[in-house]
Amino acid sequence: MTPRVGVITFPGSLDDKDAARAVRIAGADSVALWHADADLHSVDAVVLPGGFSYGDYLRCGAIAKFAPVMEKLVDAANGGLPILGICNGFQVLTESHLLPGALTRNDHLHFICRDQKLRIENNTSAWTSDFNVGDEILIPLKNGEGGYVADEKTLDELEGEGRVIARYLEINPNGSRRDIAGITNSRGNVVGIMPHPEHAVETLTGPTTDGLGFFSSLLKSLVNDGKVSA
Amino acid sequence: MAIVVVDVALKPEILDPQGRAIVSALGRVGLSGVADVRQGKQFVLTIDGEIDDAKLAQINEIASTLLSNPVIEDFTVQVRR
Amino acid sequence: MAIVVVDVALKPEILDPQGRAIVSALGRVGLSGVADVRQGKQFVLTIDGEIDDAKLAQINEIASTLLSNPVIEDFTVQVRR
Amino acid sequence: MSVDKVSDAISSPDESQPFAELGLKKDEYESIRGILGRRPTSSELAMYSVMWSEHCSYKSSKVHLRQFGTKVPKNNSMLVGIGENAGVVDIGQGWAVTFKVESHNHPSYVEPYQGAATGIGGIVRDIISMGARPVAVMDPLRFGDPENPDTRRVLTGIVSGIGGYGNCLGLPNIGGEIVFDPSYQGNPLVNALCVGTMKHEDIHLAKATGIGNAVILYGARTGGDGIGGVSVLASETFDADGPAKRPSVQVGDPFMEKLLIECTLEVLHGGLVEGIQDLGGAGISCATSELASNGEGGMHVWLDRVLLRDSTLSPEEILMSESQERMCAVVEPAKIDAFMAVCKKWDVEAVVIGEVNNSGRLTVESHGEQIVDVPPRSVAHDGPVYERPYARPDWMDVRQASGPENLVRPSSAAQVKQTWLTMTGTPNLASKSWVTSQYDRYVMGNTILAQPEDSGMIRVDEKTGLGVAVSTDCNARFAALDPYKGAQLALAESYRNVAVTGAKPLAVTNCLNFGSPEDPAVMWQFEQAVTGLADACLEMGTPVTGGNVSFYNQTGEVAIHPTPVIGVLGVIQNVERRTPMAWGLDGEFVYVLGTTRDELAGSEWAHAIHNHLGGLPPVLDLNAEMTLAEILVAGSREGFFSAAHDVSEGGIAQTTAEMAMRSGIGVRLDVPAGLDAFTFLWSESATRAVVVVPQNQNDAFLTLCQSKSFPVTKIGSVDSSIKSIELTGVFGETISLAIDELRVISEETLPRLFG
Ligand SMILES: Nc1ncnc2c1ncn2[C@@H]1O[C@H](COP(=O)(O)OP(=O)(O)O)[C@@H](O)[C@H]1O
Ligand SMILES: [Mg+2]
Repeated sequence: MTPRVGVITFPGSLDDKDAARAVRIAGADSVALWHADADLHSVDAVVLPGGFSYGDYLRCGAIAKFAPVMEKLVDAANGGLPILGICNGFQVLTESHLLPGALTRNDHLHFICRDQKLRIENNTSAWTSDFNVGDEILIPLKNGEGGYVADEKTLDELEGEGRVIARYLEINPNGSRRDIAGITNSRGNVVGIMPHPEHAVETLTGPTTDGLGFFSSLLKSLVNDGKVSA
Repeated sequence: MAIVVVDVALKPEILDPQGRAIVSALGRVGLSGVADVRQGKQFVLTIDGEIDDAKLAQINEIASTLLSNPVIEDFTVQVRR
Repeated sequence: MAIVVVDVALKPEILDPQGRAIVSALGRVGLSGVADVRQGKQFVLTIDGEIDDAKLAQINEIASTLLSNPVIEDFTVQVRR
Repeated sequence: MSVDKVSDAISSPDESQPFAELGLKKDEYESIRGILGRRPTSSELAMYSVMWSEHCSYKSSKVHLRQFGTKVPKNNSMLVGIGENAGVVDIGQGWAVTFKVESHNHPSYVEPYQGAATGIGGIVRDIISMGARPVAVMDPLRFGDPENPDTRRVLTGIVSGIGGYGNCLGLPNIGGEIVFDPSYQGNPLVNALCVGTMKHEDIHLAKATGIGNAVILYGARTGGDGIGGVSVLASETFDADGPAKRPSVQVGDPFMEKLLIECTLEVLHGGLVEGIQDLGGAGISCATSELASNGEGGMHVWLDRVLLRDSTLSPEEILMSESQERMCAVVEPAKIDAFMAVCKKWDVEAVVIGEVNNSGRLTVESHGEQIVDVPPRSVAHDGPVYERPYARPDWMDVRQASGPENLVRPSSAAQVKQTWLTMTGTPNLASKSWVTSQYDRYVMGNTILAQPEDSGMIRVDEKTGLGVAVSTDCNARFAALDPYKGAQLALAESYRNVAVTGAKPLAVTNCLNFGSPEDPAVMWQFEQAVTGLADACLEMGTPVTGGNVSFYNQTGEVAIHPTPVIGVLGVIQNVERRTPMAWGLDGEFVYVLGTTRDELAGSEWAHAIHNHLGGLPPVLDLNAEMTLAEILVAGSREGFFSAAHDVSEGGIAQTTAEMAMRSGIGVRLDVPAGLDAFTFLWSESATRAVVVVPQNQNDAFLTLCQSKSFPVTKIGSVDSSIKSIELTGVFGETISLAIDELRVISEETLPRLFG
């Protein structure tokens, strides 16, 4: 059976169609999930897409965490469901305390859209298993509040447990502590990443197809976990 | 050393989309009875030395030109001791 | 009707790039002696009815979950009369 | 508060009214009295004053704009023409595209962030109101002297406003322009373009049809912002007036606009809407009068039902308010519930404010009192029309006579190299990535090309690869030297930029930014530019589908350079065939298509090196331009090109430098016989492009050029073993420019000025 990957749309989500497209290109079915519908419709994984949920007024991701679907999502995350938060989705995950730390205003104060080089640091999470540690990939980054911060203890913990999944290379585009571009929870099912893998899945529209690795990783982990058959 | 606090608020007649978003969010999380929310900015300035009238005038000038946009915002300056 | 003001500030150990940018801009426009600027947010809530302890507790709850992010921010709540 | 009722207007016919303060002339006021057969109520006066303002009524430009309707080329792709919110063009396979450019110049000077942000918001609503999904935005911008401190305030505010609004809305920014010239110092230009796509059957018009149908106002609440903004802000100049006299600005809410897009498309696709109109300038006055006069001819409005942000607003203010992010829909009574349900789903407030009838009147009541009773057409369409005097100013003779012939040109290889390095870093030629990296170009996942490519390109249909390319251009210095030719050169450049990417140019939009129409010299520039554009569009077969006029762009008595910004839209059958600007492989041949003449008047070299503006702009042969485009489009389709790039500001030097910087691969070039190095490098002759041809396509490419008798000159070949531009034949010597050095110079200018 083809895996079914849910993509949540909040009011103000922008990259939901793109995330769904990436899911399809990777070979899964995409299932649209609606913020106000407290039901995950038995999907095998969930993507929280980029954008400006609720306008990102107040703080990025702060209002989205109160959406009805989020309560279900938090339970599912604790139950091991693979969840990928991209950009605004990452912000929602930290606001919901599914991932530690917070994302703050870029140190240079500007929104920045650029093709960003990353180094993959972890290939054991549900969303990075198809990479090798040390792989260098190039995918778009676009955010105004992408500076990853956490206290030193948390940062040390993330490093110590190998939970930094990707780091910025060449340029730290937003002042993230320790060049962190993405992290995972200790179980490895919940991943947050600031750059946009879903914008690097076709040569025509992205700088590379390096982003596909995140989605193919998911498919691989679902097979490995016996969630779906190969 | 002195601390000066400059509060900047949107003029009452100007739309505050952030405040509006918060009002609806409050409704969703179950705090009723909030009629309105306005979101402003607060600048906390740490100033070397004492604050005299000349310095205060200068800070007022800065508040009205750099820290706020008089076309859409009002501000207040307070010295915190 | 009551007015409740919630001030939200970045924790002291968190870098405030906006505040830093303001310090350098102040230098450019000739206000010297500003050692530091921190930019925070101010929420002005208009509440129906009177503020009692229960309501205040509720507002504190909101301030710590919705209006601020305890990972990076501190807040204060004041009732303005 | 007592309102001025229709009955009051009848009973107190002689009451004096503040028409002049509202921007109406005495004779305009008299003609309102004539239309109504009595004095207007204060609400009626408010409506007429905003709707008869220059911005809304086009009273000074109408007589000239008519040419766009009379000189219409044979082109059966136009589905909806001028007069609607935006024109609609058929691009085949059942798809249609709508696009339009609009100005938000004056508000952006007063409050750069919000002015620019609401400029994007306004044009996007025009596109949604046609039934299309907005798919991209572009932002042609003009600023004053880059070294002037106020330019920093204006530019940084405008750029963050465009980014802040557009990024939050989820529309990729695929291009635009950033031009610096002192003539824009006190009057920057913020033009915003939006492109939308739809299936033919989804086209909607602003018409209130169906007697008994409901008029629904939805979106943001109505507040006190921008009252009088349209007539005052957009029609007056800023001179001595201090901040106190500045009218209140509008604040944009991009999140609400995003909800409005989704909500509107859902009600349109659900078949719930008979007619639709965005609220822009003149707010409810404009929407109700236009809907009524385009439909059954009558409408009744209950003004007290309008949801307010500020309960103290008077009826006049409600009618005039320019609160953003609002739309108006005409809905059959049986469908109101379904319409409201969609609004609720998207958290969008909506309320029935009126009803369509066939009374021939637009009537408005507030709390049971009749406050407006007017023929809607008289408000929306039959405003005053001025035949403003215009005359070619005498100073044009002096300007055109003082050409660039005597300017000192580089006369040694070393000077040529130095000039090249200097030119690469001028604010007009330098890399704009400091600005464009603040805009999201990836969102929606259909961006095929974006800045710094010649045009933005969007994939319309993922299955077939059908796409559109859009470019906006205007060299205002050319227009200052000759407004007729300048407008045509702007069209030609935009047309070429579309063709260079492989798309076939199809239709035109424009934003005509000029000084005061009350100045006969400005009015002459305007008349010339419109005539030039209309003539050229007729000849090139690309109809004008819509646009916008912005007058009073001046500081004191000094007008900006006439700036007719021209947007061209083209179609490409398969975006996989697009031609990028970066060359790829070793040994590919580099050609210049077109003829290089000694044409430096109005050039960036004359401007940047000598601060000179005089002479006559480059000659333009529209037929040659069309032939060039045919070659570029055919070459893209046949696979003749690995890269192509238009030659314009900064000449071939700039074109080849940009191609090299984009690809990072070196090139060996040779100054062709019959040209001196300077002219070859910096002339701005029109109708040229640099193309890069793989060796195995060389013969076929040359045969194509020959069959069209189009001049083509080989200037060199790509050399992947070097990381530089090597140019031989420069006063007998070879010069070498390292790509990395060029890139540093190009990239550092804007951050140095504004970072
Ligand atoms: N320079 C122009 N060229 C062609 N059409 C124009 C021009 N200026 C305005 N128009 C057309 O006139 C009509 C009215 O314009 P406008 O009032 O700006 O529309 P809207 O209110 O929808 O923004 C539109 O159809 C517009 O495209
Ligand atoms: Mg319109």
